[in-house]
Amino acid sequence: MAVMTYREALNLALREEMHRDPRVFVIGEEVGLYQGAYKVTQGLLEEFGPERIVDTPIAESGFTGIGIGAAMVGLRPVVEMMTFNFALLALDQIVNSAAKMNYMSGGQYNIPIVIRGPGGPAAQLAAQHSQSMETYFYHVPGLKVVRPSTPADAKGLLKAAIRDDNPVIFIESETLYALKGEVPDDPDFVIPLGQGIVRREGTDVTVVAYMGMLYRALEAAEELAVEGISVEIVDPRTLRPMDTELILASVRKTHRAVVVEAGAGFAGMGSEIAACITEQGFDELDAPVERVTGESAPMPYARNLEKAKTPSKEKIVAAIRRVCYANGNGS
Amino acid sequence: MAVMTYREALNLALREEMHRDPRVFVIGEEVGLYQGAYKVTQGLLEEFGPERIVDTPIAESGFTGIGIGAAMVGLRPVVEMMTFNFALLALDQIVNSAAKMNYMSGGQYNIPIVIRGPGGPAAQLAAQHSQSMETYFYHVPGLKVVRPSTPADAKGLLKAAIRDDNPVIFIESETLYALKGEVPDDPDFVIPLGQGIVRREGTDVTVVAYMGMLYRALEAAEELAVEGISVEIVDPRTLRPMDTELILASVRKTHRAVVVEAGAGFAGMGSEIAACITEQGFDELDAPVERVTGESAPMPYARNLEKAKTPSKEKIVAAIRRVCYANGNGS
Amino acid sequence: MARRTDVRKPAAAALGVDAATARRLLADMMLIRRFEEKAAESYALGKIGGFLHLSIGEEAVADGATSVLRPDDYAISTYREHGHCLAKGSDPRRAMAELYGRRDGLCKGKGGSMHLFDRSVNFLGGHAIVGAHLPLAAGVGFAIKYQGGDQVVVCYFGDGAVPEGEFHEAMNLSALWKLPVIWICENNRYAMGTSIERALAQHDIYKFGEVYGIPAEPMDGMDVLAVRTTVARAVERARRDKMPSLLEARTYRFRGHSMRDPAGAVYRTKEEVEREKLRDPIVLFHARVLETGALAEADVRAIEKDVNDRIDEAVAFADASPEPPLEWLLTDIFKED
Amino acid sequence: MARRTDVRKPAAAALGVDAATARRLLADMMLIRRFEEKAAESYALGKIGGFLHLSIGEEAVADGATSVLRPDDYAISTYREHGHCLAKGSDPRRAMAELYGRRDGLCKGKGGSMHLFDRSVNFLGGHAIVGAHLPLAAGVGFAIKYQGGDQVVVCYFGDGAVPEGEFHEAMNLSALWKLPVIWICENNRYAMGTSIERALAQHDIYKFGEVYGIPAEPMDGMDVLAVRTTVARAVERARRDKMPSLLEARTYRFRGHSMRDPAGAVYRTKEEVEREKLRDPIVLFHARVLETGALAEADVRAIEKDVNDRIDEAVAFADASPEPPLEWLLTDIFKED
Ligand SMILES: Cc1ncc(C[n+]2csc(CCOP(=O)(O)OP(=O)(O)O)c2C)c(N)n1
Ligand SMILES: Cc1ncc(C[n+]2csc(CCOP(=O)(O)OP(=O)(O)O)c2C)c(N)n1
Ligand SMILES: [Mg+2]
Ligand SMILES: [Mg+2]
Repeated sequence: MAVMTYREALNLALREEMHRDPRVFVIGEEVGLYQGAYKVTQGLLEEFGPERIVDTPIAESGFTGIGIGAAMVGLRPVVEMMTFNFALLALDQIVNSAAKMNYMSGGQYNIPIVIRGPGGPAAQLAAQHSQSMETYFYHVPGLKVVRPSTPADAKGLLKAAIRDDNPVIFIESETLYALKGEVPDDPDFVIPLGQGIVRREGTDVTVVAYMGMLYRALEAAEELAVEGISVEIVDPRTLRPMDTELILASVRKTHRAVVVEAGAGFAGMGSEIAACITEQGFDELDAPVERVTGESAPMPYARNLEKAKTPSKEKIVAAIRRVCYANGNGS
Repeated sequence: MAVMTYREALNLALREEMHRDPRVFVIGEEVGLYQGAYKVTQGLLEEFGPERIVDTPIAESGFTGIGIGAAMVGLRPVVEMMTFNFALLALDQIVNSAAKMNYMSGGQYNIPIVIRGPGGPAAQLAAQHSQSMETYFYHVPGLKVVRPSTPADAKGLLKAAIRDDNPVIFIESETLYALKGEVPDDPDFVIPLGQGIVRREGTDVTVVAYMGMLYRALEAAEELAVEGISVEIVDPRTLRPMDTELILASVRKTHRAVVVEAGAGFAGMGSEIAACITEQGFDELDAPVERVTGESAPMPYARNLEKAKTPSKEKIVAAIRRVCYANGNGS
Repeated sequence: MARRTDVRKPAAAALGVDAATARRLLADMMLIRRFEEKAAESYALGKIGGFLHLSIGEEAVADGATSVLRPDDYAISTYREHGHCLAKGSDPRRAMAELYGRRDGLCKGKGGSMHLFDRSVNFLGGHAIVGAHLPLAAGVGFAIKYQGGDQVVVCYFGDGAVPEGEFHEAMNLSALWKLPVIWICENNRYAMGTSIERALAQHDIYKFGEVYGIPAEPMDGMDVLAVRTTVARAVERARRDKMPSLLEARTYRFRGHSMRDPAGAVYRTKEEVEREKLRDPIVLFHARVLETGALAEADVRAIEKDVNDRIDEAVAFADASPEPPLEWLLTDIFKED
Repeated sequence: MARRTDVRKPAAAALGVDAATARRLLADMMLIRRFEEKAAESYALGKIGGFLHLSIGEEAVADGATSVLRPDDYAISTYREHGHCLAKGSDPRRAMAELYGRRDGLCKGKGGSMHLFDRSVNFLGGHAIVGAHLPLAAGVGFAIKYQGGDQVVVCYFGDGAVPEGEFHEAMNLSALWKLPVIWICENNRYAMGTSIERALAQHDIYKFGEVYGIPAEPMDGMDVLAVRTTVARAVERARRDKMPSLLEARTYRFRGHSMRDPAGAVYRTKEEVEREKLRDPIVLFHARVLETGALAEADVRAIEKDVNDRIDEAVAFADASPEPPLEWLLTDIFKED
């Protein structure tokens, strides 16, 4: 175990996988000479050279397509989106080429590609640069979607994503890059895609949260512990495939659930998880599942408005209290 | 009232609105000389000339951006996507320009634009041409999303969309274009965006469905009527804003609900509606809300696989039976 | 036919290719033509569904280009790809079975006419989003270079793809990074009902290549030998120097855009179509091989018979192949390890 | 300074513009410069957040171009748009308040530095997705023509937008439909850390215009008068003939890409930056107006003082403006009728 930042953990994962497999390369804007817009690829150009750390012009559809084409004939590209906001420009390639190629070709051309970069709310970057982007991907059959919340997960999940034979959307967070944590040294430490984790054990209510919202939920749980409410927190880690089993197991124990999501709520991840818990765990529920989500507005620039856009600890606390004090018709 | 096809109703709506407001124009691939890939714009070039019926090269991002730019300075474009599958190429423009402009500019530049065309499953068009596309839009703050199921709705909602001062995503269906129905003649017949409608009254279970799935749900309801199960069917018509009130009112009466959706289910429209019913109507529910959705696969070409991809009447019937015979913990 | 009796040069010299090559070129064009004629019949019978885009009239491009490729070279194309796929060497039986949506199809019936893929001959698919496969082709070129190979990739696309942004991105990246891609624009002058004059400010498509500094030239897409020699030069440049080329094949589709636009008559005149049909690449090449004495009429008849037999067999094979099992709906979404 | 004493022509003739124009050109460049210097200070103080991109060194482009526009002409730009917005006539107080995220900002504090919009002066915004505002500009040109107007729209974009597909789509559509758009590429030779040589196969950006058949030329982006005359010609063509132009302004950003890349030193040498600073457009024009006698040193000092006062006032205004009320989070999502 070593203590390192989330950023360093990603860097290490890339480094290790590039050493392990010569077919792995990194391509994207500013990944080389500039050392990465967010320094995730720091030092890689020096270590692996410009053939494997490929700086591109601004042409998201073009270089994502290049990644997919290269994957068709045997390479394993890691495409960096400088931020996931720009992935909309490459969405057709991701959805119509990467996600469908194996299927359309009857299993002849699988696409082992990772598309990674930061996404989600970022400090005062406003409407076009501060969006929760996972919603454009997790609905799509043929894609896997990862959102790692800790340095260890960042490493273990990125390595799993690179070793996966299919397209993986791997969305990091600008606000977590400097976060420190213990990270296993084992170069074969991988976290299988599709396995969630219980971040905090509790008995009264299950909270599902990831990325920045996970940390807010943990704070909320601390606050509520004082009042005697015992909160269990589940971090799905992979949004697709979703570890439904883990979430349901927790709900079977607590009988109450709150889902927290940074992005706007309408038809978001929280809707899916809430619907799924209710469908498969209806008889276990003592209260309706509550969703705590970002307000349904573009991201404003002004600091105070920005703060109000994303769920606060207070809102999470309030929702937990509501489901705990509420009695559904089941009890 | 006149009887006409869904296609003719759309054509009439365009024609009437273009006569009513000289700022309205139509732009897209093959809308003019070719009379529309699906003939929705038939005759319009002749009637309004090439200044107002604008054929474009294949450049979705370009001509959608042109629509948005024109809307910034006073025009009211109707952009045709030949099919909505191609809208992914314009998604950045739709999400980052159209949906956010009014907000980013602090209310200075609203974007009165309609982006319309067919979407959803179509006969043997396979993975890239037969997708339920609404999922990419209804999550986005700043967009309205319409899916009209009948000729009358096609007309009334398209007219409302064109008169709306904001971006409206209007997704038709290749499989409904030839459908006939009564359509009001009144040139001011508009159906306000955000109003759903009860398509069939019933007392035992609420089914929410739209477009092709509405008709399958109606068949399912007929079949179940014989067994004495009385099905109420709600067509939301506008997915965003969603007429939550209407759905909840129905559920308060029936205490059971099934949501049907042609697209893949994970984090789809059905998830939102199910989560919303459960959240706001938990104490009314006698069974968990069931989702009947398309299988989570790209659309296959082979006829038999294609048929199995989209919810069948049988699956809808089975789901209704399940929620009707099920007893949740509420009763 | 005055010209045929007039000209009496030694065959090989006049034609520029030997008899075996001439035979193969003619046979391959005929095979594509026959395949598509039969596909049109099957479509009318309801055996094939969805969209069906025929390349009838454009066979010389696929045939001429592929004739100078190695088996380990790659090709990638649009939804109008039957010809490119067959020319690359795919089994017509499995291609037809794919159009029929059957389990023995190239893609197990999941792809259909617009999405033929054949790994065994390095055919990287039919792609149906206009312009989207151009970046993919650049990626294949990138991979060839990365892997230290000397293959090339041929990318076919229509004039309709040129106004799309991805055309520009792919040209720039392939030129900037010197990728061994041979861009072949099949300029049939229409994208559905939109003529090139209504789509592009520059009608000489090859000129778009010049601005990126890559070799660019037009070629007569109705002359299989002209295509062959032009593409051969480009292949040489790509193989040796990793230099991409933009070639503009001037061609014409005799049929409508798809079977749903059967006449293709709203946006072009009958006269134009008839005039273009005089340039039928098969008729022209047929005349040339006889004219030059490279092949005799009996040779051609033998080829024709063989082609007809193979396609009849392909149709019979497709018809006999069962539907894919229902479980296949949910396989191949991911490659499982 | 040898040159200054050597040259003794009558002022107007030598400069090509009258004293009032010279004064305005100089004042506007100084205003932009001062505004951004102050913004940088405020950023360091934490008064401004997010990304802040300065155009210091590039003022001559915004200033020279806008100086030949009418108030009813439009301008649209990127995230590096302070200069374009101020040149178009926005109130520096409200622009600064926007950077501060305050309620009196141009966009009520919702847009920020990257999204300045000002309807009152027909400034159509700061857009932060590289390349995305080019189609918007074409749309504005389309609307002008549709409405029968004779305005023009100036669209500023960086060299970094040229490899994006939307550049090509916008060029083609504007050329094909003859839209009154003046495309001004601010070629400062870097997109973040990527030099133009590493981004484009063609380094003379104006040449991309030629292939679409539109007037295209490079201009010295550090010379406000060169920009002015070149843009004036393009405006004339656009106003009269609806003919678009692609102008390549050769310029340089003296600072880093944004405040988060303060030195901008990883990807370019100190020497290069120092050399480029010798071309400072304000210093050069300042020298020219004195040299030609168009203005006296006292005039310049007066301008400078006025500019400093206005910007101090802008900062004070911004600082005094309250935060937007929380309810505004949910207003302006839609325009309600
Ligand atoms: C991005 C996109 N937009 C529109 C379409 C619909 N469409 C299919 S083929 C076609 C015309 C393409 O013409 P061209 O590239 O010249 O090829 P051709 O059909 O002539 O072989 C169009 C508009 C599509 N498939 N993809
Ligand atoms: C589509 C997209 N990709 C990437 C970015 C990140 N980004 C912001 S500015 C920039 C560089 C743009 O350079 P250029 O166009 O030359 O303008 P300059 O900054 O030099 O004024 C990049 C890569 C973005 N905003 N949008
Ligand atoms: Mg064509
Ligand atoms: Mg630049």
